[in-house]
Amino acid sequence: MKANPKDVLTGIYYIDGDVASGYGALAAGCKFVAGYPITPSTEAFEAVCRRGPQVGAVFIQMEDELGSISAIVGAAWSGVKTMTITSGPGYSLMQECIGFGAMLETPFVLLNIQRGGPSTGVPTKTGQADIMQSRWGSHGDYELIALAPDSPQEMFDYTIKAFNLAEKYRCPVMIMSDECVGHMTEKVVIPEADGIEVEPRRLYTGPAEDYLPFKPEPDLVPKMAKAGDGLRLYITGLVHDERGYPVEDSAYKSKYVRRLVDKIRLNRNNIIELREEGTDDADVIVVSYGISSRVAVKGVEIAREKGIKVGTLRLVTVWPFPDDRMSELAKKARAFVVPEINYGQVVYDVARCAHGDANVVLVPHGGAGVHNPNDIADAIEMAVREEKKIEGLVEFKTRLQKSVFEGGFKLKE
Amino acid sequence: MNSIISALNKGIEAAGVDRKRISITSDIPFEPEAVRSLGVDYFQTPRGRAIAFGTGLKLGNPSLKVIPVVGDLMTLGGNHFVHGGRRNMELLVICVNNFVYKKIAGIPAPSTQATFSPYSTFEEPFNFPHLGNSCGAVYTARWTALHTKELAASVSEALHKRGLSMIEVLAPGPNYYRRIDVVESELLQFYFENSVVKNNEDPRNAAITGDDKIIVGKFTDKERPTFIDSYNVQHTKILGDKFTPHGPASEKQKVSGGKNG
Amino acid sequence: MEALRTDSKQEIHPMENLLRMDRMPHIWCPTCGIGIAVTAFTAALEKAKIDPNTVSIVSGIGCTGRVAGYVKLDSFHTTHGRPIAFATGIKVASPKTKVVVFSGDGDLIAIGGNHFIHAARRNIDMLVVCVNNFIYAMTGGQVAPTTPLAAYATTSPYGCVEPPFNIPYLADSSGAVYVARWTTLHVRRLTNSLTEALQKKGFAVVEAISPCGMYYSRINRLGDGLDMMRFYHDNVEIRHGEDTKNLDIGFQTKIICGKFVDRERPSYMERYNQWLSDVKTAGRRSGGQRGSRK
Amino acid sequence: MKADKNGVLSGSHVLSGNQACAEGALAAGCRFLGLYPIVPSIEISERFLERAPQVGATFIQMEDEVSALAAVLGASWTGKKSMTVTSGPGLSLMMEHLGLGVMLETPCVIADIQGVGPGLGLPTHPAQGDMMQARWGSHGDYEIVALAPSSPQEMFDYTIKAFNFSERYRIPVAIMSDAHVARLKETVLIPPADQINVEPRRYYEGAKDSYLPFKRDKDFVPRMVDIGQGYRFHVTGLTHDDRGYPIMFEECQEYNVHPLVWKIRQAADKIVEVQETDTDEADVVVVSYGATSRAALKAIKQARDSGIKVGSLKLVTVWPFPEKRVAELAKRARAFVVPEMNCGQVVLEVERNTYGEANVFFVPHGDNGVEHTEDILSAIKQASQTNVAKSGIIELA
Repeated sequence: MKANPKDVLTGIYYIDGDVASGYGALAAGCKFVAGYPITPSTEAFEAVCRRGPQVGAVFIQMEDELGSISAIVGAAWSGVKTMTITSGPGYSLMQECIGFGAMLETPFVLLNIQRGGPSTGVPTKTGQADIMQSRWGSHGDYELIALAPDSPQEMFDYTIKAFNLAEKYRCPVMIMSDECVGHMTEKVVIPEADGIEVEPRRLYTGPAEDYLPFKPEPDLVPKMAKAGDGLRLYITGLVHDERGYPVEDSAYKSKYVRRLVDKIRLNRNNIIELREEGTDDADVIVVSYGISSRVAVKGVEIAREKGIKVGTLRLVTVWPFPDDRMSELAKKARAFVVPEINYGQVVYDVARCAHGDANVVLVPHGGAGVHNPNDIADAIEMAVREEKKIEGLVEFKTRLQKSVFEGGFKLKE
Repeated sequence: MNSIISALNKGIEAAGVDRKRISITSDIPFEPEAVRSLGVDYFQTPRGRAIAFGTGLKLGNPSLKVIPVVGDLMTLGGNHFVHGGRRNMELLVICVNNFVYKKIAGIPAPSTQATFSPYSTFEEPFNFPHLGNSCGAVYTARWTALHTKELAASVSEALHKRGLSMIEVLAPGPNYYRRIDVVESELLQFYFENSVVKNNEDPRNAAITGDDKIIVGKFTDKERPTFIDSYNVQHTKILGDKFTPHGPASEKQKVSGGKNG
Repeated sequence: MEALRTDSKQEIHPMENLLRMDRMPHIWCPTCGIGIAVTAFTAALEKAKIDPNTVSIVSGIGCTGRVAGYVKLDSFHTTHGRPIAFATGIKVASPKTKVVVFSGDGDLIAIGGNHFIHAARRNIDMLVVCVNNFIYAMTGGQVAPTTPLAAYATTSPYGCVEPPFNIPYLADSSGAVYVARWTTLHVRRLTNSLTEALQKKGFAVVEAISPCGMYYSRINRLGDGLDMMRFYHDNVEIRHGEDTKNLDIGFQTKIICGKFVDRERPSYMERYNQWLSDVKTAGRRSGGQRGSRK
Repeated sequence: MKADKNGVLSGSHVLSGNQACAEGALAAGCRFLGLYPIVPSIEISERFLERAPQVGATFIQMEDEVSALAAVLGASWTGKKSMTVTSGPGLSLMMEHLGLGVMLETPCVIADIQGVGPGLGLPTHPAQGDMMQARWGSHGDYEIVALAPSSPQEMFDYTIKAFNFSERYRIPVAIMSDAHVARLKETVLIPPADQINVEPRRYYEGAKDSYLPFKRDKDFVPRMVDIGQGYRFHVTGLTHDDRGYPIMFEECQEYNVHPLVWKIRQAADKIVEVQETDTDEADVVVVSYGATSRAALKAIKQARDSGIKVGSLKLVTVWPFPEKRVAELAKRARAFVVPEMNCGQVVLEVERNTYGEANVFFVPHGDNGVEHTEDILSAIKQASQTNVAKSGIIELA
């Protein structure tokens, strides 16, 4: 299906990532946004507030993040495409309802502009330390999809993609951006509406009395319905059967929760999007996502000048994780270098999939800034020189760490 | 719980609202049979989120009538309730007050009555009608499970109110979550002996203190613009033709919107 | 700024013993009234003759949320909306501590609304100072549950569509024992109210109105700080004991200030201790009944 | 330091896991419980409330889980050892304050009695679906300690352990139990108070005016003081320096957050605890924790009887994960079998630490709930017969 021309602000703009994401949501046909102000994500919500009323999208600023996420799950069941916008602490508050949304197989998009953490941390500066939280943050077993755009243009494009994935797989989709991308102002090209593909909701169209809200189609995803159509929906966050009725049967519970997980795991090859460059004959592969991948480009450049064969792998979808591709590459390359703005999160999954075939070097960064590309280049050099297999993560000691902990560094007042 | 469902049934019938258009959001599990008998859509939300969930439903599709049924005495959801009242979100909130958490008897809940707690409870309960009234609800009432007729009448009346209506129902909780602390018949007997109907009483006098009789009745019935009304009016005023009003526009909106736009 | 700092070293600030001078200059903008509220609070602390060592101050997130960082008491800067919950923990675990929650309207009334009404209901013995700036200022001027109807904010670019909370009414109906409202023009009265509230047993709420000069006044073209002060001077009416339901604030309308509620209710700790002594004398009266449960 | 006699109910008792947890908390010196009731963790609160007046402990039932943990953090700064109890959905609501606890380096204990998730799930049925959440559920970087008891006795012992870890390293510690262990009634031996070791709070002892709330000792752990002592300190959830004052630079972020992670990572060897049987010459090692280890032990016994060399590695601390030990065993054993009551969480950690040296078999939540001994047995058999090295986790249907 094509986007509605009314929703799409076709043209060339010079806007920041947050705003681009807001426009992307409206272009994708989002008709309800609930939010709560939190730095650094407010610009996205503000963009929706300004433009939403002109395209028939309603917004509400709820009393807290718990309310925002509950409201959008509700709105999704009233039949509209919906999104909420938040950052670190708000994201933590939303965890309960993210699991609830996954349980109800509710399509919605959550834009998380990551900042330095934990707790209040550094609200105005960047971080990538919520990436594991997006996979494991709610209780119980579930799987969802997380995208990591790295530029305002991608914020626009991948917000639309997020809506499409959400509708296709009936699951929450996270856009795990960060403050750098969110506040980065660049050229964004918004195409004509007929150049934007949007996934319509997979609505049930058969007779009302036959409808089973949780009866899976062959791809394990059930058809959705909306409130007010006389289907007498019974929807609960308890473990339920195909009718939606709660069951206490433990045999059923493992089957049911299993499908929630499997509908993503078994469709993973259709979901995963990677950007690879020069990985086939590389000695070292730099695995990165989000803003780190843009910094890594420079690091790779420096290393290549030294004659090292470096390949890059960018995770556009961080979750589900490309296990198979990673294991495949581990057999070919000598090492992975993983720069991320945290003290090791996605690197654990890289190490897991490497199965000891390649060394794994983490280039950590605590947040509130991005890597020094020289650190990444040095880490690549270190990795390529290392002949023997190393068990465990190799943590590269960055210039920042050296200056803070060894250089007699004094904190500024 | 059964009395609430039958009152809802009668109330919806009397109100003449299309059942297709009604959604119940609740953090109390309803029996599937009960929902079928009501012929409505039903959503069980996480504890305390029924009102926020309902807000989303209502804004996503303004033609719906949303009835959040809140158990757990609004402890977790208190904030959504007061803000819903302030916005005057068009919801009919049924607050099921069963005095103690039946689910988890023995632990003091906000409206726990001294009589029903294992230790004498030391927390004073909320006066829900007063709280509702003070944050802007357009309709507040309180009934017990014994006042089925009045409750049904209140439901039907409140379904036609534009704005947040709140009906507190003193009733035993759902069966399968009840623990042995209270025998249902004793509780009903207690309601019978200790309640007195005082319609239009100032809700601030309606606190359940444990010393006086429980005052039941309809306390508030007023008019205020709803969230969707103000949303439409304000945006039409500023944006004019660029703005398409949200939801089925009432006559009143058209008039006030047109005047300014 | 440099000049200011040198001065503060040479001269002793009158409130030096209660402020963290090593944290100056503070982050608040010119025209902001939070500093006035802090001064009034420190003055009240002295007037009430409370040993500062026994006072804990808890703030949430936001501009007013930074108060804890500038007041030289045991001070906690917690998460958004939860200072009352955090303070409840302190008060219940250490009843001899005097607990003050100093935070903004978005923090206390929006996200923390539930803790606000429940703490008032329980009548936890604490003083809550709510600086109402009509907006979320720290995040750049979003609409708040206190923003007057039709006022502009970044997330209400076409005017606020939600009526604001009447904080004193909410506090009153949830059970607060002391409720007062002043603007930052009324320094002396604010100080007196805070002094009274500090000595009060139970949940006391003092609202200090101080619209944000950067994001509220400017966006709504209401002039600078001095203009706001003039506005208070001309439009504030003091009515002690006014029924709290009449205290709504509209856009640039009359503001009613005063002390509205001053009553007695047993506080949480009093009820708790009563319960404790009941239990100790009566024993576990429902023990048998509870034991029979699976 | 020895336990306070007042809180220790010495003797032999028949207690449920939940009750044992409450007793453990009181024995460890816990004197504040912030709670919000949720099935199936209620008996902990009930037991605590019953005993509180005798022991001199206080409690408060808050309006939600968000505030329950906030109150616990507040109470901890008054000098009282504090805890909260919850289950899945409540743990999700606590995630924000878990981060605050880490940032303020506030000792506290969170007991999570896991039910089936996500969403409302099946509260009364046991599961182990929150294991990864305990480690990764809050935003930002942090490390915590999580223990997984498998019996009421362990609920008692590990609760004490949890308090000790939380005081020693100034972190929130999670007790990751489940509905099965919580309800199980068994004999619990509570030793006399003088046989219970209790870690005292690491108080600052220097001069009053030179106290810095986040000045770290050599082991990266700062010293604490109580409120009301005249220190007039400031703490904040923002990135801060030694004084606790917010400073928002890259350097300070590194200075502040890196030690939060490192104080646990570099002490991991001291914290990590596993119970091993016959692992040294085993072909197959069963890695289990919590309630699953009960079923695993049965399966191991049956497998041994049929002649398979199988050992057991039971995790006492799930976080930090015993990385080194698993890597060592991977070199010797042919395969690991990991039964869990979820769709694969801790098994990912096992896979990571084998470095391709051993196969990893995963036994997901069986249809029979906790009792999936047969599934584990067939996994062990399959594992002992598979000679080829497989890539990735082999999941048993």
